[in-house]
Amino acid sequence: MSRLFHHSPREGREPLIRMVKRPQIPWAKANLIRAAALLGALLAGALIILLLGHNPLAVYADMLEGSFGSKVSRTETVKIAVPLLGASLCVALAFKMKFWNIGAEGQIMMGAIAASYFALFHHQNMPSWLLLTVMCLAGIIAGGLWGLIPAVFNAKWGINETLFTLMLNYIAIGFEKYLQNGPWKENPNGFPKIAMFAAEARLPRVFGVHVGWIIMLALVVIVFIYMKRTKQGYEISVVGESKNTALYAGMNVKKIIIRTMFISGAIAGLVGFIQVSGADFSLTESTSGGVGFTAITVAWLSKLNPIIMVFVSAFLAILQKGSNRIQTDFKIPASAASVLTGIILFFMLGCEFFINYRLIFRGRKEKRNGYSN
Amino acid sequence: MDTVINLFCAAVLAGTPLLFGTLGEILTEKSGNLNLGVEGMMFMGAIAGLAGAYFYEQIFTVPSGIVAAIIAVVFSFLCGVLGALIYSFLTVTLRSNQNVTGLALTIFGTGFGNFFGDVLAGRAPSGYAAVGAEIKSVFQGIKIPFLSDIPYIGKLFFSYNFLVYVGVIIAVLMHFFLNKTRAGLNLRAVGEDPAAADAAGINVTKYKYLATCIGGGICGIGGMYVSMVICSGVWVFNCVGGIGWIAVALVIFATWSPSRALLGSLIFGGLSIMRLYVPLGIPIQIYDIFPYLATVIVLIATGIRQSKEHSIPKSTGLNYFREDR
Amino acid sequence: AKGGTGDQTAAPGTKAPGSGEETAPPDNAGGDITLENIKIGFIHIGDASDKGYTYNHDLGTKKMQETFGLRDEQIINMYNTPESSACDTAIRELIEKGCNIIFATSFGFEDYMKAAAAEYPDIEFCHATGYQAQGAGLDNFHNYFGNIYEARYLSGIAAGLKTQTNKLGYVAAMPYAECISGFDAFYLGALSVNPDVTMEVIYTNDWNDPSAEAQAAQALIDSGCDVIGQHCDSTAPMTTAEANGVWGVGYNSDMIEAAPNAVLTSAVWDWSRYLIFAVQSVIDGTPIPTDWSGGIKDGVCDVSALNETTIAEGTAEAIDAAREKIVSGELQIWAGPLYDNEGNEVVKAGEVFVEPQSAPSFNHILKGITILGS
Amino acid sequence: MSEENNAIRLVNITKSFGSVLANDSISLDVRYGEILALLGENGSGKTTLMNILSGIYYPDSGTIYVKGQEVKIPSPKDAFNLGIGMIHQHFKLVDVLTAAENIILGLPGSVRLNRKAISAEIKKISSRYGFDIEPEKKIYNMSVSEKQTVEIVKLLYRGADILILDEPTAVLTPQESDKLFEVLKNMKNDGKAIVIITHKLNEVLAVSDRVSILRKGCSVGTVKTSETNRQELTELMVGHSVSLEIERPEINTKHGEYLKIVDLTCIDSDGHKVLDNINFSLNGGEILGIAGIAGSGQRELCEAIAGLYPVKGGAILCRSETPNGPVNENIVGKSPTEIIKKGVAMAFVPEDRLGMGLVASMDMVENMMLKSYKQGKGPFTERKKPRQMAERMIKELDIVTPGVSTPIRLLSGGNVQKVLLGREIASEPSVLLVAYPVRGLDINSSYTIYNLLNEQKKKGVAILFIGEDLDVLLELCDRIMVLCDGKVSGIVNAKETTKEELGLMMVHIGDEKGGETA
Ligand SMILES: Nc1ncnc2c1ncn2[C@@H]1O[C@H](COP(=O)(O)OP(=O)(O)OP(=O)(O)O)[C@@H](O)[C@H]1O
Ligand SMILES: Nc1ncnc2c1ncn2[C@@H]1O[C@H](COP(=O)(O)OP(=O)(O)OP(=O)(O)O)[C@@H](O)[C@H]1O
Ligand SMILES: [Mg+2]
Ligand SMILES: [Mg+2]
Repeated sequence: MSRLFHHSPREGREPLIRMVKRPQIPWAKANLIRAAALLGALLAGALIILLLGHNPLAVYADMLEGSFGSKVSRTETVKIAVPLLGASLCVALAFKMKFWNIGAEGQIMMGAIAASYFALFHHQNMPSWLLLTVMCLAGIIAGGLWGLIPAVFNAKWGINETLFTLMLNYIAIGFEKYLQNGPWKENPNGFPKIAMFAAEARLPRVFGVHVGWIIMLALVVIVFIYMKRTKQGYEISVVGESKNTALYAGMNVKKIIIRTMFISGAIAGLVGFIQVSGADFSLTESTSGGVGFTAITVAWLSKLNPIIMVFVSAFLAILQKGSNRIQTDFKIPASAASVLTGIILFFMLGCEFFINYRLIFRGRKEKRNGYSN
Repeated sequence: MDTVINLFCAAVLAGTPLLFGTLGEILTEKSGNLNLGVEGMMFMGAIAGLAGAYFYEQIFTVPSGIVAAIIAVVFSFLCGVLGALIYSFLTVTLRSNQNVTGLALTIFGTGFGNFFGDVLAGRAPSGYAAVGAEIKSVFQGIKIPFLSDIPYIGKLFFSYNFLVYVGVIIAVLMHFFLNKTRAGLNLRAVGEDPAAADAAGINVTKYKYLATCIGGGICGIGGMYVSMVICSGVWVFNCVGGIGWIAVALVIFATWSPSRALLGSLIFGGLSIMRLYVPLGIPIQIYDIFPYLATVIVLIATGIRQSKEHSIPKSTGLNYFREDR
Repeated sequence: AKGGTGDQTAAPGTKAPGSGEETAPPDNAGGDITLENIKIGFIHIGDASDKGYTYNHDLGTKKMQETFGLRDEQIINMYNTPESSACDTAIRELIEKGCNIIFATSFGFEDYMKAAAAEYPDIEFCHATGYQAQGAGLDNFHNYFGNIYEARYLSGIAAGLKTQTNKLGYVAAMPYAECISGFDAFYLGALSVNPDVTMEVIYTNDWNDPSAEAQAAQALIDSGCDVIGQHCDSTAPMTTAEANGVWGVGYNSDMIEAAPNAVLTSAVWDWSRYLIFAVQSVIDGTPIPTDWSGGIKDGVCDVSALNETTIAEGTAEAIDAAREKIVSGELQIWAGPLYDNEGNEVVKAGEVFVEPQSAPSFNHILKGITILGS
Repeated sequence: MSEENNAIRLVNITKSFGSVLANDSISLDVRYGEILALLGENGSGKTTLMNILSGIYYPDSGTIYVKGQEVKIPSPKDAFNLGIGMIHQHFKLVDVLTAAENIILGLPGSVRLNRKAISAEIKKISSRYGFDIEPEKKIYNMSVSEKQTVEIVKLLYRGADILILDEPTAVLTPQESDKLFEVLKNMKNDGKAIVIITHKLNEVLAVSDRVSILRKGCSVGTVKTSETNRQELTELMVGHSVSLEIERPEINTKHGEYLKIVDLTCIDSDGHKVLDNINFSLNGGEILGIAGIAGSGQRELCEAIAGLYPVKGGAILCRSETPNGPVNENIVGKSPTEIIKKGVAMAFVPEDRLGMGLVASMDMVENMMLKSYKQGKGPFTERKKPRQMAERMIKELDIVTPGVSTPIRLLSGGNVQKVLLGREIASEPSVLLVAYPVRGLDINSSYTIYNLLNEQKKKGVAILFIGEDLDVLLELCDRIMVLCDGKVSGIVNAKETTKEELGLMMVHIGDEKGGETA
């Protein structure tokens, strides 16, 4: 029960409000609560929009229109969701193992750098399909290796992985900046920028969006099966729950940590490859663009379930695209849009409470076996 | 010699906003709350401190620097508390996931700071929301007669703005609080094992709220350092720009100890400005990686010897519900 | 990462367009675009909150809108567009909304603009800071920029007259031609009034990182500089100068309000000149030059009002004299002999380096300038 | 006794967790100057009821009177204010703090901690009741009994006069338990009211004045200890009559030696010899009991045999089946997987069920897979067989659970133990290592476990049984090996020895019966 609502510690009194755990509530009802929370968030957001001097309905309609209204905007929404989804898969694998990989940002960057190397310097030597394959593999391996470093140190010497992976983000981005300003600069006398990729190094499109979206959806299924149905996925869950139990079951815990982080990093590396060859056609310091952090939100909101991640990352992409649109149409600054995003997230987070707990007010006697709430 | 002294002074100045963020987050994590929203709370503090001083100056035609400083400290603290309060309500009372709530707070706080900064700047004819000279000067280096004039020593120890000393004092007080007082002991127990603390009669919720909110307030002051000292009382878009994240990292680096936070922020601050004082003849982008690289190296070198007491409070990241099991 | 405001680059070009060729061949694209129905799109990397590059461009837009009396819905700004395929999306959305002319203000947008220009020949695409229009062979794709180095030369005069240590400092964002030509000009301006002056430069590697800018300024001051110039977005270099009791020269917009006791003047832009010109061209049906650059003469850039409380005596007169000579063409900034800081003669005596296109390409670090911090 | 003497009176206390009705209208009273034993099967609601008293849970309905006054106890602090203190089944101590710090936790007092004064006061209190306590010692450096002492002193320091102890002896050695009972009696004589929960009937009979019995969340009555016996208590608890004999099937000698330990030595991370030159052998079809005070090397011995603890010296010879018949193979240095691959059929039931043997958040099916998931070709796990196995086990072992897909964290201790043991037995081992398999289990569940072990014995499995209850060891095992500080102080025939002899060997390295006996 919450001590927040509790009065007078001297004379014990029944708390004004106390909370008890609910039995599992039906799926539909849980989603009803979530929908109510979304409504609450929109109402709170409406207040802010009113303060900004706009019509909330018009603004919300515009957000939807901006993310769905036309083919162009739909395409862009998908393009935002793709790397987010990929990065979420990356962190979910590690989180399942209770390995706090907040380094997806850097792993994406390293994958992007490796893929770019072939795109920039070997595009003449290979046919497109081969070049793309090589880039893809390079991205996967580089991302994987970047994820491997903290894993090895963690597995062998117990080095804190949170700090390690965070620092590796900065190092990867610093390395990219170095390449961009130095050896890989397109024009030695010009702006520090890396050249656009040749046509062979660009991913083809399907329905107006680069094939990355298909790769990601396939990966969702693969990761889902990997986590739920394979021996390695099972090992990850056990190691995450208890390293002692894993040892007891004869698992090689160190190997599992290292292997899983390689896979996690490899997924990020794949995202890096897709970003440079599918979306941006070049490498910049903002190639990973913060998705490594947003992915943490996606992964947790999805309870580490890859299928749910598809919807959550789509939701966040819509939010981002929509808020971009209202900046254009209503001159609402980006900062106000992130305040709005923050509030929506707060509501979505808070509502889980009402799915798991029930409040009892003082004096209200409870029904026995209070199932029928 | 001058270079060394200048380097040290610059390191102190660069380390101070990190120190505030780190201290605030240490206090927060000691209660078992992992608040990743440091960056957001710093933004909130940055705008609140500036806005407080700015409006004070607008209302009173003859502003006093001291009063403005107090207002900036109080406002930034309160606004940091506000951010932490949102976080606490969600995680402590509503038991939402701590990681995501912190990230959401970062998004919210960054937007909050930049939005109100924009509003403030929009009011000024030149587009710059700036406080006057009187107020600016209290946020600049102090001059203590005699002490500040001692060769070397004066510059090394008695030349900083008052917030540097406030930061050091907070660190010392927090060290004392955590290690030498009953309330500090209770707080540590809450962070280590809330069930045990609860069974011992400690009001877990109260401690979590208080530590998280005061921690958030300290982060807020750190944000105000950015807007009032680094940017000298002029609102600069995105001014906090990543400092909060480094602070979260430094908490681990400092192994949850306020006194090592002093050292950690000084070292990190020093490494981040070393390029400006000590030429090594390497590409600047590589030089800029140094602080992060050094952090990793120190982590590896010391991490191997990390003991039970110098590690994360055990319940950090987990929410407590008494009837859970 | 914080995207830069992306003022940018150069590649050696071939022709020398100089500033706007305003000859007007007869129009060929039907005159059905009028002030009543024209729609103008903008793609920005940030938004006006940056109080720097985008903010100034926005001011230019507003001025242009007032000049023509356009309605709000005729101007569509896509803010916070990353320099990625999101730019492509933004262009398409603007086209969907019926824009007749699209301006993109950051360097990284150029490739997407060029591609879109090829796809939509009826729409005008104007890109600031780029260099590819000349070789693109597209009638509807244009580059534009300004000779900001002329303004920096003038601001350098204020610095040269003010310095007492004869050592200037300069906080620059990135090591490439736009920044380098800027501080070169700043230094040459100072040198023109103070033959003993030297200068130190620190790069921050970011367009807007107030902490790094303040630290860089502090390091310069620590090393003895007493006037700080800047080519980066925030006011931190100016306020740091003020806090240390030295002086500074701002950039982008007039920074006097931010640091009234330090700022001497600022090198500022007026983008409305080009915007008005380009929009007028669309309405008139006249072609927009492939590569347009304006200087002080055209009012595209200049120094802001001098800060009477801080400038040295005679500054106004010296600047006015120099401005007159620049406008008349008598004073060429890149007139030889110029030596770089390794002693090479980079522009021979009697010769003048002429920028081949709108985006600056002069990237020799001149004698007397030291780069710190690597 | 008069009403005034009532320390606590509970009337119609009801508490449910979701759909589980843990306490169903329970009434109970506790008096000053007595020890009340609370008895009941696993999951009958004892802990829940006591947690309500100590402010951890809030009842759905019912009334609590303390010293005759109706009270509400919304938090542990309120319980302290009423003089109620509870020692929980899982100690509520903060690991990284010292004993003294834990004891004064949450108490009012000077802002500044005066550690010296506090330590002195703690020393004073503990000497009054004859405790041995080091106030400056960290909890994580303490043995269980030391921790328990800290818990008791913590309550006394707070001036509790109503003490609740939830299964305090589950993890104590007989000697430690006896010492605890001495203390409890002292406190009783001091006029304190004491409630003790335990599953060990001999303790109930030895120490309590009255016994209250719960069954499936309801109270089934209170009896005077002096007027009852084991059989009656068990029947009240279970609801029907049960036999309290542990059978001991005759040893079948045809199986021969399955496991031989030669000069086994292990060293812990501090360089201390936790196992010192251990020698013994284990035959098929027998149960070898291991006795010893806690921390004498029992855990390390099991883990070393199971390949989980690094071995410093000596050999572990294990019979493994090869195409050419059985051979003795040294398994030192092999990983658990390799040991299994060698054909050594060994099963290990560790003492820390949820920390080592099982995964708390996983369901039964997934826990069944833990040891066998690697079987079968291909990258995918096989779930059909484990599911069938889980379903069969629920039926055969009477496991109480909503279903095979309920996380086992939600099962009661006895049921968790059955899952673990059942899984290990299902692997058809030739050697079975079990450590404290009935710790925390009620009588009924304990007997189920003994029966399971005996069945294995009859099948010819060699069983190593680590236990704490000497009576059980004497009744169940064929031979008993006593460990003392990492050394073997003797191996005796269970039929020919006594509790006293074992007790002596547990604290002395015996020289009269050293080495191997058959
Ligand atoms: N959190 C829970 N939610 C729902 N049911 C639970 C929960 N915890 C336990 N149960 C149910 O309670 C019953 C008995 O569990 P109980 O808590 O009494 O175990 P226990 O014997 O106290 O464990 P231990 O001996 O290890 O302390 C089981 O049938 C289980 O299904
Ligand atoms: N925190 C809880 N959440 C959900 N259910 C619980 C909780 N605590 C107890 N229960 C349920 O209450 C019932 C009684 O549990 P309790 O722990 O009181 O049993 P017990 O008598 O102490 O058993 P044991 O002898 O095994 O310790 C069990 O069925 C259990 O499932
Ligand atoms: Mg119990
Ligand atoms: Mg139990």
